[in-house]
Amino acid sequence: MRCALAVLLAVCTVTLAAQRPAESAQRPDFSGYWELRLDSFRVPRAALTPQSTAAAESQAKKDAEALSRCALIGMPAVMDDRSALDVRHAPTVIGMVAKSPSSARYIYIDGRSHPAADELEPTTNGHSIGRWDGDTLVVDTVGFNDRGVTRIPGGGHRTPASHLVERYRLHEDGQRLSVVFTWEDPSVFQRPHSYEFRYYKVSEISEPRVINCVPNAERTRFLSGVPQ
Amino acid sequence: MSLTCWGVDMAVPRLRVTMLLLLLPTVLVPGTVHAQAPSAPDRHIEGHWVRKDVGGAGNFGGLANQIPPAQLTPEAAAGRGGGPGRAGGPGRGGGQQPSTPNAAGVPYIVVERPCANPGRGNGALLINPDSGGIHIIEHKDEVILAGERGGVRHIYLDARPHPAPGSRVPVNAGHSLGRYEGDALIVDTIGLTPGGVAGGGLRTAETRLRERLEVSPDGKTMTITYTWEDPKIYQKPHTYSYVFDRLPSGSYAFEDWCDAGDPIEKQSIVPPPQKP
Amino acid sequence: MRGLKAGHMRSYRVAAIVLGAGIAALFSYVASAQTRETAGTPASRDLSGFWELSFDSRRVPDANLLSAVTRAVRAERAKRDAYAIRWCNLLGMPFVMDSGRPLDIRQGRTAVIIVPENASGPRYLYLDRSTHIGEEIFDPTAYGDSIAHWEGDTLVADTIGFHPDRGITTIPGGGHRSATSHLVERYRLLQGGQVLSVVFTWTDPKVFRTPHTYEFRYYRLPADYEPRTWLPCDPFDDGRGQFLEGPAPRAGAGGK
Amino acid sequence: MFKVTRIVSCAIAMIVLTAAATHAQRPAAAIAPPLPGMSGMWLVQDPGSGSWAAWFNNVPKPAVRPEIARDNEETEKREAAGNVVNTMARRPDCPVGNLPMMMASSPPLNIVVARDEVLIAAESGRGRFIYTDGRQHPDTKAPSYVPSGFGHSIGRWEGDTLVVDTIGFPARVCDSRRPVMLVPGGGRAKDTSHLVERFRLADPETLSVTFTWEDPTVYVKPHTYGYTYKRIPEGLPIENNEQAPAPAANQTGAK
Repeated sequence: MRCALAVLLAVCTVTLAAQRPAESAQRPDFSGYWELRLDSFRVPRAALTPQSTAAAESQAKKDAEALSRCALIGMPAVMDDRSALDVRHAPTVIGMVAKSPSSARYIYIDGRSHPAADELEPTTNGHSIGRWDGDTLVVDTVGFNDRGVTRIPGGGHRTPASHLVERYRLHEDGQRLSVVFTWEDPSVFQRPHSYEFRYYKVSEISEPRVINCVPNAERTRFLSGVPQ
Repeated sequence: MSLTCWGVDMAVPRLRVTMLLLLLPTVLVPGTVHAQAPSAPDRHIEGHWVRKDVGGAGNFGGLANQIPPAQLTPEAAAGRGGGPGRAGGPGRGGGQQPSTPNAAGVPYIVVERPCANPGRGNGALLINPDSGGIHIIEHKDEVILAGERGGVRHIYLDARPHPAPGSRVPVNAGHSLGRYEGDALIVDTIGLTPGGVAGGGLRTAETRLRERLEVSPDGKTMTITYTWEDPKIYQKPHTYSYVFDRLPSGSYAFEDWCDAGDPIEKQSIVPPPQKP
Repeated sequence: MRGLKAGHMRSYRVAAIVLGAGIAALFSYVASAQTRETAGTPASRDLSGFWELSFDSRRVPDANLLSAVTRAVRAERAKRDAYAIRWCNLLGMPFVMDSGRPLDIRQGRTAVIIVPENASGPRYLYLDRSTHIGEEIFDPTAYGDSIAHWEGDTLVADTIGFHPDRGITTIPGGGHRSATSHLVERYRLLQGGQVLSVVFTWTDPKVFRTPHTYEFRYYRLPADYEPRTWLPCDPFDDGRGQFLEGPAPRAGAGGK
Repeated sequence: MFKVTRIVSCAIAMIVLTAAATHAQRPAAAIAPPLPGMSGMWLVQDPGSGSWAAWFNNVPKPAVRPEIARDNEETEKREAAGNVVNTMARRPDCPVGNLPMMMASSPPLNIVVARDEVLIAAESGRGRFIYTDGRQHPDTKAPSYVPSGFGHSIGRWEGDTLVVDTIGFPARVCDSRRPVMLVPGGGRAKDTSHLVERFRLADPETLSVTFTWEDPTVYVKPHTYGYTYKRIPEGLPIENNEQAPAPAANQTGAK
């Protein structure tokens, strides 16, 4: 399946027209190392559906298992990494890299739409496109799968049906980045669940930049067992 | 409420004394773990220390006057507005001083931003400690100085270099490297935030501070000798010493609780009703 | 106020020191002749280093709480914790052990110091006494009074004397620190000293039905890591205050 | 093992297929501005090597030191004899990533050219960080430096060309077949190696990268080769997040 998609993409290189960068007026540049601190969180409790409440325990166990196996953690855990998030802002795309095992996240701001559902292979980060609302970047994400760490701050979890809207805005002369997350998922939330993180800009990022996570029995015992 | 707040702080030394008295029996009762032959005095700088009023000045002004005045360069003296002053470390921002006495029950607001540390971190008090206790832990790779009234200094002994000049934002504790000369710890510090120095001195991020921490032969006192070097500021190195008393083994660090959200932290005396 | 406070404290302190010094002279022989550094300490019994919690560092089961810890009690505790964060209070235990930034842990002859990278003060585990300061003497604190001893390659730290309200009191897995809390921590190096395991066990007759145990595993950072000494926490930063105290985030708010 | 085989076969298929696309495109005269132009998803082009091994060696042969040449011959013999499976266990201290391999492989590269840093990663993975903020390399000989297979890269713009300087590769990697990272053509990338890359848009859809390796312990003279990459408009990175199987009970991983 993946190979087929890759081959398809390769063939597409000769057929598709060149993509032009979107017009970029004077927009904020979100590039930088962004760090969460203990006063970075405004997370109300989510209004969960009964089925989501009932599934909380099994979902937590599934998340722990994903951790023990070094699975890519995915959204929204990548945005909740305690090591600084590396955000790089180009005219057509914003790249984000977390230290914890995860895919790089790309937010396309070149005017494209989400691919059709049958063309989109779900991922832990989903497919993200952004548009500007004044100086706020509004990012729309669909195409999630249910792998990795699915827990959502405030309650609930990511599913393939989840829809996330994020609003990115700079504060304090560009020294803080506000991201308001709003999740919608009729199987999980009774109503849209919003929370806000405020990241602090830092000048350095600690090395090594990525964690080399290796699954082993001791790790599994620790993450799934009861403390001795 | 104000009294309650004061009570917490002021009760602390009394409790420490009580604690010492309670500890006393443990060394007098035969057969306790401490009943052994006297050993050599403790020359380690690790331990709990409190600054001593060596000359018996009796107040802060007197203590400050014991510091020899810094010999500033003309440029530095002009920049600070004249001759040697008595600048201390960065303060916490005082409130406005009223021109007329407050009415009964109206507290004097003496600190607008209590407990706040919006600048470049703690540690300034540990460059020139005040009367708050300091606590030192020695490890082969790092010595840590922690202050009862806030702040921690990390003194690296692992042969790392100072950061390149200008590569780091200056911080109140600076960047410190240490090494031992016999029992004395020699500390070299740069990268301090600009500010004042005891004895009317000044400092910038380029100013170098050398400290020598040495415990007396009897193990009871520690002298820290400070030497400030900066050709742009000082005609000659500015040197002075502080002396500290060692607190007994078994002492502990007090918690300096300060709640910025409590309005009482801003105020001082509440004038009582006056007799007509 | 600071100056006044310090001045009054000093006079008391000097008196305490004079008396203390006299008493100290009586048992100065207590001081043992040990080497200055910890160079002779076996590596398996030197916890010193820069330690960081990672995304996979926490194993925290749900606590078995007493029925007295109602939803309302938990909500009240959460409110207090938010206040402590809002006003940059000293964090206290157990939050300081998971404050989001690396810890500098240094083991000396007389104590282990645990230094967080924020405005909160350090924590001490005293190695030079085997009993707690009596409750008639010790004023409860956000960190409590911690004494520690070695059992093989495990450092066992015992803490009581907690302040019931100061700082962040919520305990991972549920429950909260109170005046009757008792914490035992077991520190042990794993994987050749690259991982520090700390197993926390809380007991409290007013909070937990059964002892509540959880484990954190800290990863060692490079030896030349430099902790930040400047992380500010400014309770009078208006933007920060509005963020933390403002209306709940909602869709389309844009973080304003 | 299965996963590796699948990825390799997939890679070969892609390279062969994209070969047809290559000669239809020639560099255009117009040069896109460097910042917006280089960001995007890029697929390395192969003129038709037919296999991964042939592709990896399809660059000018480097002049290598005799011991490297001998080691290449022995490695070829071992692989011909069937030693194609890496039997080394993964450990936390194994260096992650492989720069020369990633830049030569068919999983498309995602490039984000931002003001102070350039990200380059294959598919949805996390890869290289190229610092363009003026910083220097760290002391890669310091004990605290943790080498990754991507080394440490700093970059600068020379007109429309991004010049990237990389050092700090690991001396060894956790691969029983090739314990030192290979460089296309038969070279090595290791702790003594120095790489200079020049990234340039030949036209808005074509990225040209020239690689020059220097290492007195490997090469007699600098080893230079180049690759061409084609843009994949609106390409989507594939995520490889197969849940790892539960580890065997006797595999502790603890030292």
